[in-house]
Amino acid sequence: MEAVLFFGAAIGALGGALGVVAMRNPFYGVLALIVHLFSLAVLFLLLTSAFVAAAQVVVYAGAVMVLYVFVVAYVGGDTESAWEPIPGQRFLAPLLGIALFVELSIAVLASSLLALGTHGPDVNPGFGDPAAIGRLLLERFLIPFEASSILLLLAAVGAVVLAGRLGTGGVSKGTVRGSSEHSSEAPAERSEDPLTVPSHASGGAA
Amino acid sequence: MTATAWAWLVLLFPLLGSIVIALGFKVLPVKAAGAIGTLTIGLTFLCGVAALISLLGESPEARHHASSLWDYASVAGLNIKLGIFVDPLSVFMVLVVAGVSALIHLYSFGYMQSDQGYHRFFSYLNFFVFSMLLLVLAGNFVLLIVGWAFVGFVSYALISFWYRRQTATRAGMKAFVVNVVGDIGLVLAAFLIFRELGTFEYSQVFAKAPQVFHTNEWTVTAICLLLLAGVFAKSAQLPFHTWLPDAMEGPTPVSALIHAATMVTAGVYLIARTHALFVLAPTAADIAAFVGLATLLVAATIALVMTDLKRAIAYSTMSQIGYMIVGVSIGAYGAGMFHLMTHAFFKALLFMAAGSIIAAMANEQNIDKMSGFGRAMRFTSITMVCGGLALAAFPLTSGFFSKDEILAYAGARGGMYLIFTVLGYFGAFLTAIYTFRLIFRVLPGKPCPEAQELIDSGHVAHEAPRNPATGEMEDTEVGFPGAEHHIAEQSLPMRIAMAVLAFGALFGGLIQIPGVDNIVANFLDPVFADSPLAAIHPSTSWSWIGLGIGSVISLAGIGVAYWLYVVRPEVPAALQQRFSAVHTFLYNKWYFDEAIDLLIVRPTLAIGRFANRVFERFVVDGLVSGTEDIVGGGGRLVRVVQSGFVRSYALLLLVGFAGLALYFLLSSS
Amino acid sequence: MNIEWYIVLSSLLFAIGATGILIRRSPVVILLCLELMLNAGNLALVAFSRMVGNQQGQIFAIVVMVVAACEVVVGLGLIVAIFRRKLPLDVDALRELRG
Amino acid sequence: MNFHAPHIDYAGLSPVLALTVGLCVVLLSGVFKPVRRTTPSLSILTLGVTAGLLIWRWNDSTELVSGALRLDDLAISISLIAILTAAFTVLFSIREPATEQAGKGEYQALLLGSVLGMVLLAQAQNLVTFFVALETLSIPLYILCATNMRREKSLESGLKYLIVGSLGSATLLYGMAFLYGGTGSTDFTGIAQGIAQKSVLGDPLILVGIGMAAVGLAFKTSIAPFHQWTPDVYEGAPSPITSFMAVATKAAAFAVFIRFFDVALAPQASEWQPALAALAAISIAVGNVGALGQNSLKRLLGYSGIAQAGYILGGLVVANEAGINAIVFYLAAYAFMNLAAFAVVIARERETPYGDDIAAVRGLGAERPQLAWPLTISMLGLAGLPATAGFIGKLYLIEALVEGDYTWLAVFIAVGTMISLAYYLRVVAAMWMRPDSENIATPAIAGASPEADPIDLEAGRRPYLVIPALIAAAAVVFFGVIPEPLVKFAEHAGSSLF
Amino acid sequence: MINALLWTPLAFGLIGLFLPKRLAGWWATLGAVATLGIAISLVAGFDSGASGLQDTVDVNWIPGLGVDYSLGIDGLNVFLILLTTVLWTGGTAFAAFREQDRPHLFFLMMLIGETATLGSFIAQDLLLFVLFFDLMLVPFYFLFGVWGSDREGGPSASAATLKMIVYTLIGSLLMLVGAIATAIIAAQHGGQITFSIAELAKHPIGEGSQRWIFWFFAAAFLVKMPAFLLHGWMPDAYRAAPLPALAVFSGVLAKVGAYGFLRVVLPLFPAATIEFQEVILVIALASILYGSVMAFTQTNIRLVAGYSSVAQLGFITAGIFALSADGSDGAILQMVNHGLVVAPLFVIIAILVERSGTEDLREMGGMAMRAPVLAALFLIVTLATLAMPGSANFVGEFYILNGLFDSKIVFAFVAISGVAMAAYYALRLYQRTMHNRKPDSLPSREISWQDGAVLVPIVLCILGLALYPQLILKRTDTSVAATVAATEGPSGGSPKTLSAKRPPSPGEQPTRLRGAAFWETHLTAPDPTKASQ
Repeated sequence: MEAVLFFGAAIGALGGALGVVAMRNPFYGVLALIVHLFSLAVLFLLLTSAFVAAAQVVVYAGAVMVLYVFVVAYVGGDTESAWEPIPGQRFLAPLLGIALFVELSIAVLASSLLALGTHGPDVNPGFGDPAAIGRLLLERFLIPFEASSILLLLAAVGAVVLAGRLGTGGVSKGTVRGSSEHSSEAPAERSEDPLTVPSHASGGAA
Repeated sequence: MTATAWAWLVLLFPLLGSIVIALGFKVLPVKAAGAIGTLTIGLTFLCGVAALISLLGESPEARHHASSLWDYASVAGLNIKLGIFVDPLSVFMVLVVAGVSALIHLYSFGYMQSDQGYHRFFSYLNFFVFSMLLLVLAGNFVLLIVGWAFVGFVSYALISFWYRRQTATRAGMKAFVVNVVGDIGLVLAAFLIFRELGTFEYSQVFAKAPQVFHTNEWTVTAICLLLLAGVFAKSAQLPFHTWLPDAMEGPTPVSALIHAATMVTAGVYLIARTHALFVLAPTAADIAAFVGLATLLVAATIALVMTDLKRAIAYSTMSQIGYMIVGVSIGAYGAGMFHLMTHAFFKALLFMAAGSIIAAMANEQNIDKMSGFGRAMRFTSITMVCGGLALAAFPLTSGFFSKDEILAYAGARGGMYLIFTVLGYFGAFLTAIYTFRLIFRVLPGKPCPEAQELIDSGHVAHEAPRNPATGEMEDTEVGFPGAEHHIAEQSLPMRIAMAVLAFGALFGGLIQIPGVDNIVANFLDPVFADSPLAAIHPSTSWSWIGLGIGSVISLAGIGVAYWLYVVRPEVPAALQQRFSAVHTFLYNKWYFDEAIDLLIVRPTLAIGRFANRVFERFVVDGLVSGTEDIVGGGGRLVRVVQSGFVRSYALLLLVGFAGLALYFLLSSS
Repeated sequence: MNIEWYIVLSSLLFAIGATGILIRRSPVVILLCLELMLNAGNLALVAFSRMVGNQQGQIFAIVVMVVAACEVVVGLGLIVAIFRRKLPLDVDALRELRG
Repeated sequence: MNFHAPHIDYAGLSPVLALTVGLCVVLLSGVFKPVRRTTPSLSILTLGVTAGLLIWRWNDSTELVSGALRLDDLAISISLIAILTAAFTVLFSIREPATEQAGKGEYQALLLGSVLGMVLLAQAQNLVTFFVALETLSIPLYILCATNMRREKSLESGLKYLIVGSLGSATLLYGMAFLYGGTGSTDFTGIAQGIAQKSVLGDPLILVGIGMAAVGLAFKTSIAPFHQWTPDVYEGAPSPITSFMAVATKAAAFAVFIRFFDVALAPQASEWQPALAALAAISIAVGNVGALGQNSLKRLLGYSGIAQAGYILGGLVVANEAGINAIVFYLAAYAFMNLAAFAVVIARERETPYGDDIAAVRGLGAERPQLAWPLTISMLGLAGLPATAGFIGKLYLIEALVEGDYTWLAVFIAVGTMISLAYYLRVVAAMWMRPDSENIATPAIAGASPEADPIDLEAGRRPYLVIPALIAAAAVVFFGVIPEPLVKFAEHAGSSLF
Repeated sequence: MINALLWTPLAFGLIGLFLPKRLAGWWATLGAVATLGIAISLVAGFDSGASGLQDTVDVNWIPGLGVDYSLGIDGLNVFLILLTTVLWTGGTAFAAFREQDRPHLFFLMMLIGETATLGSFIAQDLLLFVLFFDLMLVPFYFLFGVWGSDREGGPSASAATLKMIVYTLIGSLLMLVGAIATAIIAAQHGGQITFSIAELAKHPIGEGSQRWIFWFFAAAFLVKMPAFLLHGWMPDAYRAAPLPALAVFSGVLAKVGAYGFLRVVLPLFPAATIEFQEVILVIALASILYGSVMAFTQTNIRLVAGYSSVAQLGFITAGIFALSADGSDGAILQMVNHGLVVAPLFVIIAILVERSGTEDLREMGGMAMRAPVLAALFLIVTLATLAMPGSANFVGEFYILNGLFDSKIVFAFVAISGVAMAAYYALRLYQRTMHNRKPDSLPSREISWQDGAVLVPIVLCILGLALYPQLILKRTDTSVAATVAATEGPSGGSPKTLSAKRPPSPGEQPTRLRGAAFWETHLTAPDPTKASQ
């Protein structure tokens, strides 16, 4: 059963990944990635980490992908030409990919860690469930947690700076149009805030 | 006052004179400068006499003194003092040098009167006397080298005294470089001496040498040969002689003083001075003797055909020095030195006369253009004849006694040394011929225009000044000969000087008549007492026989000359036609210059050019530019890789990562 | 299933993502490929966390998600800015800076 | 279920908190239309306070918040360098067109955010913190690079930096995953213990993990061959940001580099030392030859930065206390030298039409000595000539290398320095000497195009540019003649790890 | 006192910045004179008997790195200090008499240069030495680059100068590595790192490390001189340089290299020194011959002087690596002499160039006509250059060659040929400029009293030394003996077979330091008694 699930999910993940790389049209690329993410979520579940799987679905497949779709829709997902300007790139890239894969797999397979050959130790129920993760976050990993919240804040600011204002054609015009853009763009950031806003607050408090 | 004290004064006066004249070149009036120069040298001579007297006051064995002012450079085992060595030999030289110099200064006082560089001339001339005396009085080899090089330098400075004459400067350079080569010989000799004996002091060296060296051991031979390099260079012996004829570019008094009377005989003095070493290295001594002999003959043959008055005399100087070298090398020290003295007299005299004539010819030196000066310039011609007789060893003149004594000694030494006697007499024969060739070409006959003018209007020729060698036009500013020409007839100082010398040339020999009085030899004896060769003495009878042969030969020579140049003047031309090959060979001075030019000068310059054009550009700069290119190439490569394609950056990054990972995989256990 | 399966899978995904970055020219897709690589990392983290039996890996994974989200936001913001600036959405076209 | 709140040492955490608060304040200050220059002064204030708090914590090393951070002298010294740079950057940013476009508040906030990332990174003691801090450092920079949106180059640099940077962090992340897997811990200390076990020592998993981590860090410190973003981004980004990246990023990244390799991975030193040494050598070579033909001063400084990173990495290679001292010292010196240089570059960029082309400084010696001297000093310093802090720094590094038996690398540094003279002195020559016949001033690049930033003919006299330049230059000379204070400073940092 | 010596020039230079333009030069000259005064008083107070350091200063500078600020004077450097100050006074004055653009900068650089040079002479800490050694370049980089002259068809001043700097720093940086390596290796068996030369000399490091460190130092010094094959930077730089700066540059800076051998290499790396003696000697000879040959083929008046210095420095190096006391004594004497000679030479060249407007020998001539004084001064300098016997230069070369003669006779024979060539090129330089026919275009003016004021004192120094070289030799010998003693023992080589058979003759007077060394042992192995003095 587990095996079936694993292989199914694995195939899904790989297919999605390949789709991302292969699809000429970014729009399909995004869709392929969503597939990939969902299958990853399944794998996480198989690895008894429920919360991560959930976050994966909510954050990625939910928020981030929506953002992608918006942008692709905005900039227009025209398919890119097959023309390759950099000599040797198209030839070297796959080779390099394979090389990386081989090296990493060797690193794993040649490793003397016995644990790799197991499904890992039996763990008490509740391993990786929200409660456990939450506690860890607030006890041991408070700093990264807060830091990431600030990071999100900065990213949001950055998005505003980059997409929200318009440099071209003088500052004044920019600001005018900028404000309008701001409103249109705002939901995009806010849309992922469910997760970040509380942490943000706590970040301010800490 | 002791002899050494006088000796120091001997050194002091000329130096003082030179400095005073040099510094006062702006304020001193011309005559004053000349006077100062002459007087200082006169004083020097007197001091020399004083030294002689105080030396004669002592027992012959005690007649040598060393004295030093201060440590010149004495550390690390080298012990070099500023010290002099006074003994009969050096005093003898002092007297000769100072005496002749005094007279020549007197001569120059008139001769150079109108030259723009008058102060410079006298300052140099005094400095020369100082240097020569330093050479003579030096108490150790280093100081000897110093004096040796100083005279070399002054001779350079005076040869190129008319420094705007290309010919003069070139000649000066030649003289200087050749002399430096000689100096190097001396320096190396000094090193070797120091290495073997651990000192530079004469007294110690000569004392130690016999204990340390075995006869003919290679070291001592090497030392002597190195010394000889210096000797030959300075005394214009083969093959280092080529500078001397060119040196005639200098003003005539210079030729008289430096290139006839004093400096060029320094080599003779050096051999005599270091006879202690030469005794230990007979091979070297013989080499010296044979070189002297060769020079003697070669120079004489060349002198036969020279048409340049001064150059001809210069070659005769070479050959006379050949006699001296032979003398001091084979052991006839006294005789050699004696000939040195007499030669100083008559050769200086000849040059003065020549100078006077040349002045009358407005610096023209070619004897083909001269004739009839006998009537035009009585005094000059008389003195010239005196000098000529002495040079030709006319019986009872000074040269007669001195030359024959050397040959007699060679005979007395016997064995292979008879060669010297035989060839020596042959040389004497040639000498007589070329000497009187000059006299008969210049004095008798129908006066040439200049002479005629002199007779008519008592006026010296004044055509536009030009370089006699090349004929290029000149002005009479500083750096070229002065405007007027001074001849003995019209200048008292010159006359006095020449008169004195003429006397010396004629009767100087009488102080050393074999069996009658041996003044010079006896005086010098203590110096050479330690040499076994000094013991040999030609018996009086043999000496007289030698004198007889000598007088015959010289008379014969003069006769031949008379027949050739007075009775049958066309014959020489005919001979020239007949033996044109020989003539050109001699006329080109045996092609020595060309040979040296080919063997030494050209190769060196070629190397220089190669270094400049090829080596410097390709190797030295190549080192630089090569590295530059490599680095620059690397830079270009980096910039090409920096293509601006972000994906290629990513590629490189991952390649780097792959490489790193590979390394770690390999190094993993 | 043994953990190494998961790791190998993740390294395969990592490689694919890397290759994608190398061959795709649309910035959007490149961002997607970056997502792939980060997710490969996540998978490895979670797998290892299962293997060693502590949940630090999972925490790490969550933080990575946040980080990934931030990169996406910024990246997309840049893309929009470039688009607004009327520049081609093609990373190869952006090569004023070079040498 | 019960929840034990972790013990939080607020004193130790105070710098971070101050920075965070300041960040938010500055951000808000941008929103209300503030009176002129409020925002910069607020940022300066924030940085000042943070610096003060850091100096207050000087000399004590404490684990903060259950080992996520470790505040010790290494962290403090590096943070101070970063903050100093940030302060200079704030000054440089006054009247910087980019700030106008980004909005003062946002711009400064992002800057402070990046600084926060650095301060955290310098203290990071745990993989997660490490990763987050690194991103907190980077992401604002991605944005800041692009903030001069009128100029295409700025956007391009932003995108390039983002793409390659994310690639780098992805690699780093994957390496961390392996290390975590191999040792079962995310704490540096835990990792160290894990690696130290016989069973794991030299395990391919660990080693490849180390390799990937090295790639990520080498990328941040722009070590060849992971350097290629550097010149482009340096040139494209707004100059103040460039100066900030050139100094602060490098410092912070090296701080964590040290901590990670000399603490967490110390047991594996024998494996990674040669690799890092090779990297150092490569980037010395690449950086120095790459800088040779450059006409853009920022680009030139970028390449020189690559080379300098190579030198500094040498101090890490030997993995001993002397090495760390050397690094800290060199970083400090490097900060001063670069800041002096950038101040001048920025001034000229604003007052001449040549932008950052070397033509912009031609004849500076006669025209603006007050700018020429700082640039000269900094160039001589970077070239490692005596009587500058740069010389002492090199001396320090070489001493460390020889002590650590990496003499060949020391020689390599010497050789690299020689090459570097060629381009550093080229700048000096442009300032003081007659223009070379070879390259006459290149025509104004930014002159006419619509992208042109406004020209401010007074920039060469603006105190906020001239004074920092003079201060930095003075510091370079001062620490070149009396290095002892800086040496002490560095020794503290080193001793805090061993 | 010694601190004053070191920092006076710099202080004057900095103050000079705040004076009006026309005063700058005079102020700088004043500074140089002040320094000269200090130097003279130092020399006067110098105790020639003592072999150790005198007037030492020793302060911890960077305890963290074991670097000390330690200065000191001994026989090796005392006269080099004097030389430096003398020449700088001359050079600065000469420049002050002329119009300089940006005078403040110019004279500041001149004085910084003096401080740096003095520093490298009196530094007794290896690292301090290296520091000053490198620092010397900086001011001269500016002097040559900013006030230098571009050559059409050749590299511009800045390019030529850049070449020089890069070239000369190659060695210096390697030397830095070498210095540090020395200290650390020495510290490995004996704790505390120190760069004090005296300390390091006490127990030299292992031979293996000596080998490569030796070459690092040698590279620095040989490039600086410059020696054969490493002189690539010299022609361009010399042609570009402004003459007042060039005078001091080639008068003093070149000597620092040679001095470095004596101060650093011999004491610290004795084994390597002995091992590579021949190699260095070969380089030295090559420099002598090549320099001379180049010198008499050059037509550019500066390069004649430049290449002649190459040859001269070759002599000095040869003297040092004769590894005998007299060789090194001569070397030091020769350093001073050559400095005293080449600086006025360049001043005269400057004067000639000013008059003729050309640097090409072929276009000059007859300039002595209206300038007897100039000609006389030039002649004296020329004669000193060609080491006329009776000049101190001769004594120097005499000592050098004698030392060489005793240790490596073959080398001596080759080296001495350089003397002959020197005679030619020096005299050629003099003749081609002062003698021969004068082109009508060429003015011949007597030197101005100002230039006379610069030249005459230096020429007087030359003459004075010519009369009494012992002045220097006496004061240097003890230190030199101590230094050379470091390379004793193994360096002795085979005992002189040639005079070994000689019995020590009883009549030896004991005045000579080497005592009986002449008779039974090789001269390069001075008996230990010397070292102890």
